[in-house]
Amino acid sequence: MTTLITKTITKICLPLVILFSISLLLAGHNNPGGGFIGGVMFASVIALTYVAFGLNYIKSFFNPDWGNWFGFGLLLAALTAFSAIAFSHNFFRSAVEFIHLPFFGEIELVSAGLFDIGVYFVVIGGLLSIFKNVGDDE
Amino acid sequence: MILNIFSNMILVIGLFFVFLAMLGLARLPDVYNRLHATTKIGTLGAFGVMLSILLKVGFSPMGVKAMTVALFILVTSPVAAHMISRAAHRHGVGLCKESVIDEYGKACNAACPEPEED
Amino acid sequence: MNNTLLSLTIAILFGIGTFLILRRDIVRVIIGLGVLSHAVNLLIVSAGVFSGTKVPIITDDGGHGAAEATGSIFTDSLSQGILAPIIEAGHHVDYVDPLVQALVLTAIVISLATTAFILILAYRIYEEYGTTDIRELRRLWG
Amino acid sequence: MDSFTAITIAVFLPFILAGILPTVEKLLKDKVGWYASAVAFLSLIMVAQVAPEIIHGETIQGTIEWLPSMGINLSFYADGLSIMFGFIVSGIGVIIMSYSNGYMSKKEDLPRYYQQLLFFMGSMLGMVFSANTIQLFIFWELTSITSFMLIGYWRNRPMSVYGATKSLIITASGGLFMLAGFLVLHAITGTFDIPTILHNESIREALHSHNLFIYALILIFIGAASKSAQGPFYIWLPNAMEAPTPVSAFLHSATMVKAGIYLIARVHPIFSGTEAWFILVSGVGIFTMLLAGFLAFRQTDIKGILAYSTISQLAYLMTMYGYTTHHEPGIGVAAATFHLLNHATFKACLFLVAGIVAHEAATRDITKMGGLRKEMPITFIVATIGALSMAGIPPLNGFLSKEMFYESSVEMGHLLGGPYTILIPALAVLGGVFTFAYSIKFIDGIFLGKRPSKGLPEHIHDPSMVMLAPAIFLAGLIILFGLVPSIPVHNFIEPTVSGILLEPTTLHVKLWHGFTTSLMMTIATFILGILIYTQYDRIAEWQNRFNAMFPWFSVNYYYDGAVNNAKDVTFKFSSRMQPGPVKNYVIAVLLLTLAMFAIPATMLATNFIPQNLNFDVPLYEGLIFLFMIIAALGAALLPKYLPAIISLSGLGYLVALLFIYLQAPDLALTQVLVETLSTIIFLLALVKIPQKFKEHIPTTTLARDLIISVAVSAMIFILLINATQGIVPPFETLSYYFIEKSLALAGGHNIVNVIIVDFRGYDTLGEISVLCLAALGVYNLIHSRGEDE
Amino acid sequence: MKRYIAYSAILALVWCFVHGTVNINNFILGLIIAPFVIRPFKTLFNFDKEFSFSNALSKIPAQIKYLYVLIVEIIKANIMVAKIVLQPKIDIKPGIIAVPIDTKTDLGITAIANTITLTPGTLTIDMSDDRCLLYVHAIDATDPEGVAQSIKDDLEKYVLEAFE
Amino acid sequence: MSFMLLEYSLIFMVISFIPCIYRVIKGPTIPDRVVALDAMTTIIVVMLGIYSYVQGSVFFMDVALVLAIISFVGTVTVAKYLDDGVVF
Amino acid sequence: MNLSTHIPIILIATPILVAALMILLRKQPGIQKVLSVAVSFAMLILSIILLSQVWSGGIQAYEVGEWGKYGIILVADLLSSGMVVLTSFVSFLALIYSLDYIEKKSLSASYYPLFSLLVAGLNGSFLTGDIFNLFVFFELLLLSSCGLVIANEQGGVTKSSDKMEATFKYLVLNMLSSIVMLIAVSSLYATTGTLNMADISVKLSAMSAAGTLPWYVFAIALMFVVVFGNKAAIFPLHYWLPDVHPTAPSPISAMLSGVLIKVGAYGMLRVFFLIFIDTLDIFKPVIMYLALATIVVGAISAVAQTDVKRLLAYSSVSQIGYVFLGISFGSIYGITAALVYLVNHAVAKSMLFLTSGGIIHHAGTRDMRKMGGMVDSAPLMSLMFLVGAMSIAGMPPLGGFIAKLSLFDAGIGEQYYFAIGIALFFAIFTLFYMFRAMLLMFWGEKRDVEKYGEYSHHGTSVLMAVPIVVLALTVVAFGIYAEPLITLANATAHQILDPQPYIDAVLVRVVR
Ligand code: NA
Ligand code: NA
Repeated sequence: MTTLITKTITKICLPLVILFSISLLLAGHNNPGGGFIGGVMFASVIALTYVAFGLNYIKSFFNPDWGNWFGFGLLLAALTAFSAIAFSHNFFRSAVEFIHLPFFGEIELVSAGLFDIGVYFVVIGGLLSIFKNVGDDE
Repeated sequence: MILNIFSNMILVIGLFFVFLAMLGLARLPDVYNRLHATTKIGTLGAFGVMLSILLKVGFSPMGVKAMTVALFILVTSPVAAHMISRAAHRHGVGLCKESVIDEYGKACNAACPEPEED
Repeated sequence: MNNTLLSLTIAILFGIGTFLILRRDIVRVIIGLGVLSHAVNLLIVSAGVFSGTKVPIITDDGGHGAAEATGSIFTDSLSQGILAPIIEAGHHVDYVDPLVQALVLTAIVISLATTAFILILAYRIYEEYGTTDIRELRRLWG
Repeated sequence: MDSFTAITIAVFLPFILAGILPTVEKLLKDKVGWYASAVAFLSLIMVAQVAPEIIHGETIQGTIEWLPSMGINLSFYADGLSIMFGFIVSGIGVIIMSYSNGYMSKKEDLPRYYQQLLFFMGSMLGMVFSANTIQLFIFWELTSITSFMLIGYWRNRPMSVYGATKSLIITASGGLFMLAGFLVLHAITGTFDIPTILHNESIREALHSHNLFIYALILIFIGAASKSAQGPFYIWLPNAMEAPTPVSAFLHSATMVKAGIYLIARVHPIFSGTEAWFILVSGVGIFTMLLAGFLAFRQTDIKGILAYSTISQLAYLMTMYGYTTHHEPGIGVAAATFHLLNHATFKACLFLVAGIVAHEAATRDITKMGGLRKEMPITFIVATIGALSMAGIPPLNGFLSKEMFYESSVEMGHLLGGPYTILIPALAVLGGVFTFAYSIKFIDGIFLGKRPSKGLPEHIHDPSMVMLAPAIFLAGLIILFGLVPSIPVHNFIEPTVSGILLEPTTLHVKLWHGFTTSLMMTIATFILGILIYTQYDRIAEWQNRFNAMFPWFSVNYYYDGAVNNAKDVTFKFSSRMQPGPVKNYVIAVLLLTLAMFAIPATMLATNFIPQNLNFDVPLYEGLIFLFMIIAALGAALLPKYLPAIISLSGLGYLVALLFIYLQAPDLALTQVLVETLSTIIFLLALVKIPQKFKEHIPTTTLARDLIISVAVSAMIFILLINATQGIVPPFETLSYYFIEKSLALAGGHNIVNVIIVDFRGYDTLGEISVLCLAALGVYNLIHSRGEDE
Repeated sequence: MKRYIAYSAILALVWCFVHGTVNINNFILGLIIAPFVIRPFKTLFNFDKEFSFSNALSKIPAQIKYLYVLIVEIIKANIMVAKIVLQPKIDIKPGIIAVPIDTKTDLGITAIANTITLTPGTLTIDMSDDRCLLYVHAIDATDPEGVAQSIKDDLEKYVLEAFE
Repeated sequence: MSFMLLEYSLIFMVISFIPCIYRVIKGPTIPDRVVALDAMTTIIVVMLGIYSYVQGSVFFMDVALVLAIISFVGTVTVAKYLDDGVVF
Repeated sequence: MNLSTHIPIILIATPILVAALMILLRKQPGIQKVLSVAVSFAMLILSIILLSQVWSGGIQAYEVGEWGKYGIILVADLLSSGMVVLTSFVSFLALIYSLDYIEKKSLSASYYPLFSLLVAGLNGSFLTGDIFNLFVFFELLLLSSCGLVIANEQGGVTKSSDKMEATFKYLVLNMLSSIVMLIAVSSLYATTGTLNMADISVKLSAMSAAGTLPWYVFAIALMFVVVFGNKAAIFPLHYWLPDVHPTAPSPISAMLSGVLIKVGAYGMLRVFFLIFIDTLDIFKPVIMYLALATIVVGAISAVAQTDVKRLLAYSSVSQIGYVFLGISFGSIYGITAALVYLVNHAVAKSMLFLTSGGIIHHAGTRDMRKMGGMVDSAPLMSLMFLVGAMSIAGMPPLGGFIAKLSLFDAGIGEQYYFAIGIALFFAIFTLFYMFRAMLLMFWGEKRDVEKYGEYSHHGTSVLMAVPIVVLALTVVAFGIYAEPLITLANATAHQILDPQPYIDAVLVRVVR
């Protein structure tokens, strides 16, 4: 078991790192980062809570089916790639759109971003499902 | 200009402290003492370098991130040190021969195994 | 970066990795595969075909859909049977080769996946065989 | 119906009607045998329909397109040779299937039995009418397979299985050699078509002068010899007697074993007229004739005697077909062809008798029989006719063809001159003597002498007409052919011989043609034969003793040895090849890789090392390289897992540092993350794995591993310093395009990221699939326990 | 609910920090994202306890003071260890001593433990199960009571003010 | 200035690596190695900071933050493993 | 939206999509079953359409993401689309077979996605025109097959320790070959600046024409022998196969032996005859010796086996040697023969492995010595095994015969007498071990019931029998009417030996 001290700091880190991981995900197209890196950040901070609090304790209130996460991610990624066919383009043809939001100003929306989100979920789901499966193993 | 000199000074001090921390790592007799070096001096060194960058670039993204890094290290490195030293002690890593007291070892009362070379 | 010495380092890492995968202990073998995968990642990066000095991230944003970032580039015109060698274009490129980086990224992720699998496999093998000595893993013989 | 259609029908009808046989069986129940006989009879009619044309000296040919792109088609060719075989096959087919109605118990799996007999008959017909070598091979192997099935008809009896396997391995492998021979022939002549080769003088001449001629001949002869149980290949035939007796009669005496003879006759025009042909065909023939005739003495099983007699009789045929010189291509062809027909009649007859006897006496052991002539008089008479014909007693047909055999032997000896003038006729007579002896033994042992006091059933009698009639019919043929030889000679032998010699031939066969040399030889045969027969049992015993003393002096010894030891020997081989520990396999892969590198390096490279090597290095770069090597060495050499893993982790961080120098922040990010995750997964695995195992490396192993490692290092170094010299000549690279278009077309500043999610996003799709796979795989790993033992 | 808002605000600020740009857009974006991040883990964040803004805000001056003390102590600590490291021959008398603490809350204990580690000559190794004792490794453990006392006097009171 | 800064800082930091590598290899105990590895990441974080500044690009600062976070995760995990013999 | 142009990518991306859906639907076995079979069937149809399109309309290139040669291009020529048809066919049948064969829990939890991704990996490897992408899909193949090998069978007789051991060997050797592949691919990139195979081909030809082709390109080329040889399990890279194929669940063994090892042969054909044309003079003899060694080692080892699946596995080793022998001739006829051989072996061997699954269910063991006389209790399996065994042994009139015939004919025509001599001699071994196996299991006396128990009565369900019968009919059809297959193989061989149309199809296009 870990100590109160570790647990407290883990609690502090948890939302911080999750936010950071989201930021890495969103920044990926223009800065270092992206789905994979963001996803690994997310997975590792969840792994940290597993380490600090014990898997069973975390599972008692936070127990998503990580299988669904990577299933969803893969589905999202594949569908994003497929969607181009619906627009009479080749598979994986990307699209770049600039939209103007009232408050945030001009925002760049790229189809590849959606794909990256898929990657993000696959990485999180895949890694955590491995951790959970092995960690659960007696 | 003054700010620049000041920040360079902090930078050099920071780097020097990092160096000292590593020197401590090499020279101090046991893992607990080495942790004093890396945790305290290392943290300050890193903090110093990041601070100097913040001073140089202001609250630009780089500065903000440098500060974030510094704060993060400040918060986490003592915990890391605590975890390692605790694990070391429970793992059976004994104190160096100069040590004068071990109240923790007594409290653990569980017979700690002989320190082993890995 | 000094290419010769980098190559030498990569080669030595390969040698060490090779030595490790020839060990009898499964965990050593896996560590060896880890060393080899580090080495191969470095190898791919060092296979970049031109050497700029800048991070391949475009910073001077001239607005979206902006003009070419690097100046004009020759293109092989195969339809006319021409293989145009790059003469000047290389000079325009300040970046390091981004493609090899992308390849390494893919390679790293794949090797993570494989390493994860093989490690858990080792864990199960120990459970089944009670050892990590590959010489004991010879129930399938002949 | 035109002749080609008739032949096609004759061939395929048995297959098609056999296909529906199980359905018919539902209707006819145990009368299904008559259905099979009817099918055989239909084929016989079809063959008979074509016969007149052939007898008039014509040939028939036709083609159905099948594999045009390989130059192989379904084509049939009928000349005298094929028609004669067609008659033998379908005619004896009718007889055997009718006989089987009485022979086979109603409890047997009749549909399977008749189906396979019909398949066999169709294959045999297909073979004899094949106009191209590949088609011939196909039907040839089909006969091997059906023979295998029929020998192993009683699938649960070990001896049946043994016999079936033996026959299949020998005949089917022989067939493969024959196929190779045909392919060589194809390579020489450019065609698979038999008539084309037969009727094209220039092709044959080119063939004779080709340096592959001898190989084609040998390969094809191996096929023929294996099928006709010649030379060392004879061993399968005695064991084939495990088949139901009608099958033995049909396949293993009258028809299938003659396929080899057919083949020799078929290729006779192509290969004969050469010394090789004589040495190979006649040489093996004479050897087999003597060996099998001699070995027949030892047999106590009546079917065994017949099996050895079949081998020796087939050897007669081989010997005769082999008689050739440059000027006289076919000295023994007429004799052989006639004897072939005669053998089919008397041997089938004898097999049917053997079947009857075994059926009635409930044993096949000749030592337990005797004196049955009173209880089964008709059988006795039929058997005597068959045996005497085989022994060559006038006025039966066997006598005629044996005379011709002696005649041609004399001629061949004369043509060769020297010692052969005497040697060849003498050996022929010796063969005749053995034949005489075992023929007499067959009658004597079963029907003459005293009935043994015990071992035989009390009531033994002639069987029903169903079984007897076919035998009587064949005995009738034996007498008819003997007395009126012109019937078979004119209808079958002359067209066949013409077909083989490629010129119209007229033969004059008479029962009495004066005191010729051959008659003298026949008389000598009888006298010697009787002499030998008096010593029959002693010779048999001597053989047994010899055999027990020198078991290795038989082909079976080697066959059995090979088959029985195959598993052990090959297991020794395969366990040496596949010894278990993965390390050896890894070495194999590494060595192959090194070899693959070394081959071009030694063959082509002028200088391994480029000129512009640069060893100047900034201090920090050099130190980082050094640290990496030290960390890797730590991972390699630290004895415990955790320190090694920490060291590996350190190496990972250093690699990340290097990536930073190489201007690759994404890579550095990914590297540090992956490094830590790997460490965590390592720890997860180590939760179960204690650090018990300690490897002691022997010096030789260490040296070998070090050499391999250093070689790998050298390979990588040489490859890298050469390959990283830059593009030669500098082509455009993909990267320029990515740099140029990243922002403009894909809307991203981070070119690396744009590559992985857009330009080469498809790779990434594969990559995340791999991640999913790892997760799924780990799930399976963890949940794969439980069903152990 | 209050806790939600408070935490969201803090996290929105964190979001700006990790994003690298502190501006109102990012802050609002952070405010939008934050609840989703906290929601699944609310068990970890004492959501059952009452939360009062005024209480939290009132501690800020104490926290700033604590930070100041901390920085000063860290610098002192560094200089001390630096001296030791740079000695030609290292001559120390270290040891592990038990230090009683009065702090009760999780955050407080964590803060005091971390502070001890960062300050001169001491390093928190563990905490007793009854949360009353911290086991501290001291580089100079010749006077255990003195060390315990100095921790109590120089550090713990600030921590108590700032986090209790 | 900045190139000199870079050069000297980097050399200085790389030299600081030597004790870390020494401890990672030499130990003598596992906690020693973990401490050394942790210290190594600290150095890299520092280098990244300097590098980022000198290059004028924020990219490497992201790497620094990630490294700081992930090394904490790693250290805690190894410590827990050492302590309890389990990871989660 | 003209879907017909998208078939290549649909054949790859649909299985990935389906895998994702299957992961999400793993609590609904009913939907999974229906959906997976339906999709697999649709893929079969699509693949046939693709082949016919390529047959009539020439080589199709598909730009993923419309980036021209700078992105990744999928190329469907006769070779790749033919292989895709083969994959779809075998995988469709293997999937149907799996429904009753694989343990229920394993089936719904992970089997479908793993299987779908295996198919995606296969189709992706065959269709890609990008050498690095090939690496990615090879990894997909590797991990999906690893996951499937350890899937649980219904009432399985394979110990999980054996599976672990086999998977470990498989994984280590394949990771090693992945590393070799990465070395080769990146060196190639460093030399030519491109990853597109057609592009590489053009550039290497240009270098060759200019006389600047460096020697190490030959070394890189031969490294691919290791890479693909490992996938194809040629000597001395075959070591993993006899462990992995038998321990896998039977439908997976069928996929592995039927299709997966063919990826190696495909890769050799693709890489050497498209990219490294200049190295063929070295490549051909190297491959010939390796192929002969493979034939010999596989055949001899097969004779030693008592485990039916292990015997089939060694037979696969030996048979793949024959395929490579054909490739090593490097001529139209040789490659035609190799392709015919490949297809026939794929069909017959998948069929045999599926049959062995039925046998194992029936006998409750894989040890042939513990079987015997099963012809009465399992007549269908007996007949099917006979058909498959005869085909592998090259007995007419089955497909295997046509394959051996064309191979031997090509070899003798090209005057490789020594090679054909060895091949012929070991064909007899094939005959021997196949029939010995048949006799051990089906003929002879019934096994000792006291010792090994009665045979189970539920040998083969309909869902298991149908795929076997379909494959058996295919085996027969390939023997009795081989003309279409030979014509296709011949046209494919022509296309392989003339890379220009491939290059044109890939490179002559407008780029964004
Ligand atoms: Na740290
Ligand atoms: Na074989």
